[in-house]
Amino acid sequence: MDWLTLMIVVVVLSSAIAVLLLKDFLAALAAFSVVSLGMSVLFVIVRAPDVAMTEAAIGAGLSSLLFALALRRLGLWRTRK
Amino acid sequence: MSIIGDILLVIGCAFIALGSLGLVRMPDVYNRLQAGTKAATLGTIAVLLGIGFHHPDWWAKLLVIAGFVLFTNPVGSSTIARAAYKVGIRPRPLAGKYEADS
Amino acid sequence: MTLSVLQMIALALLVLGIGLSCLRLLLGPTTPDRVVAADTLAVITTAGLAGLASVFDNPIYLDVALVYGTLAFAGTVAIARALEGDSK
Amino acid sequence: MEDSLDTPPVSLSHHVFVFGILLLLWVLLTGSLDVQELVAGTVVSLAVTLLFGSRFTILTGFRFSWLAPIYVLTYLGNFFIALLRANLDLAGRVLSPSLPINPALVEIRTSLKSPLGRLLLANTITLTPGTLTIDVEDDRLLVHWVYYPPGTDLQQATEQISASFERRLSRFLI
Repeated sequence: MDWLTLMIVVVVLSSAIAVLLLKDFLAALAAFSVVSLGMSVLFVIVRAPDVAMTEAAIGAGLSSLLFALALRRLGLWRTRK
Repeated sequence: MSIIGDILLVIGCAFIALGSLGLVRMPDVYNRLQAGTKAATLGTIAVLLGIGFHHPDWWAKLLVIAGFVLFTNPVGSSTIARAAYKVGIRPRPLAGKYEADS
Repeated sequence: MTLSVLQMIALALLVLGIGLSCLRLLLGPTTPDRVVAADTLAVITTAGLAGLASVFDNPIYLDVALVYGTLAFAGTVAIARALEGDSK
Repeated sequence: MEDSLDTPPVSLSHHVFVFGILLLLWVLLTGSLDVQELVAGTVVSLAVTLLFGSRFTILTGFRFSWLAPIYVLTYLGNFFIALLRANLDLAGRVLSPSLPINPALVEIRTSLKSPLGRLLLANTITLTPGTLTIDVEDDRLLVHWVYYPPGTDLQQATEQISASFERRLSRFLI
């Protein structure tokens, strides 16, 4: 099980760095949802289903939904070519 | 029973891996969506079916998850495809011509 | 919590799928490419969470998979609608 | 979403249908047929149906008949066979070194009227071999083909894709 944890940590770290480096807000938002996905799997691996469920609900669902609505309201959704 | 469940798990995960390979190899958004959506849907359903063979008393919740994935995954991919179409991305002309592209 | 050989193969294939999708998330030239990769990763993770529930032999983890599948769909649709912009 | 589609008026049988689906979902989620669970589920489903049933118009396209369950089951069987074929086809394309794709965008028309029918048709097209629904606008569907065979009549081939599933869907949907 150790290498599975290692793999998930690599996924989380690389997408977190991608969030920092991406110029486009919506692409960064997609990478951010992957970060919370990996965190949720990590919480399941350390046997904390309640925390994992909260992380899945808040991180993957609500925060990306709220960020997307806010970006759309602010007019920052335009993708750069 | 357990062996059948394991075989279904391997089949589902193989489809998922093939879909992700298609996600990397395909040249533009629409083809990537095709590879990702189809493979992930069937792979997830096969994995859930395999888990159902391992734990037969979980079938109700597994059925709910499978039905939900089957119903929402194509909707999500269609939404992304429509967004890509409206942003202005067109399929890369590899060969042939495009019709009804208005 | 010992896995049989077939289960180890399945887990390796699943991890390979996660790695390849994550590669597309990091490489993807345009924003829709990254959103596609995030969507595919969400579905793969739903399957993986159900598999972890089977490994841990506890049906409470299935609820995590259900909640995750539901809300990841909502997040994907929200991102795609925002990407579409207000071009009505 | 805009509700420009012409939805039929909401009737009593629609409410009963929504109630049945909610109760079925409750039973599947709790996973027990205990009397207390059933009573609680009935109360909650009844409350939700009375409060939101008239706004829950996505299910209004269903056509009730005694043969409808059989039609749904045959549709699902054919759908799973098509899904399996789609994945095998895709696996062949992905694994071959030359990546044989030839994408095209085509527009097809549907005769299904209800939102649920169009939604299910679009989902089916997305999951059947080589096609992906991009957009649904009234009765036209914009479809992306991963391999458009050169030299075939586009309209005829398109008809072949959607016609069989459309026929199966129109047996139990408007």
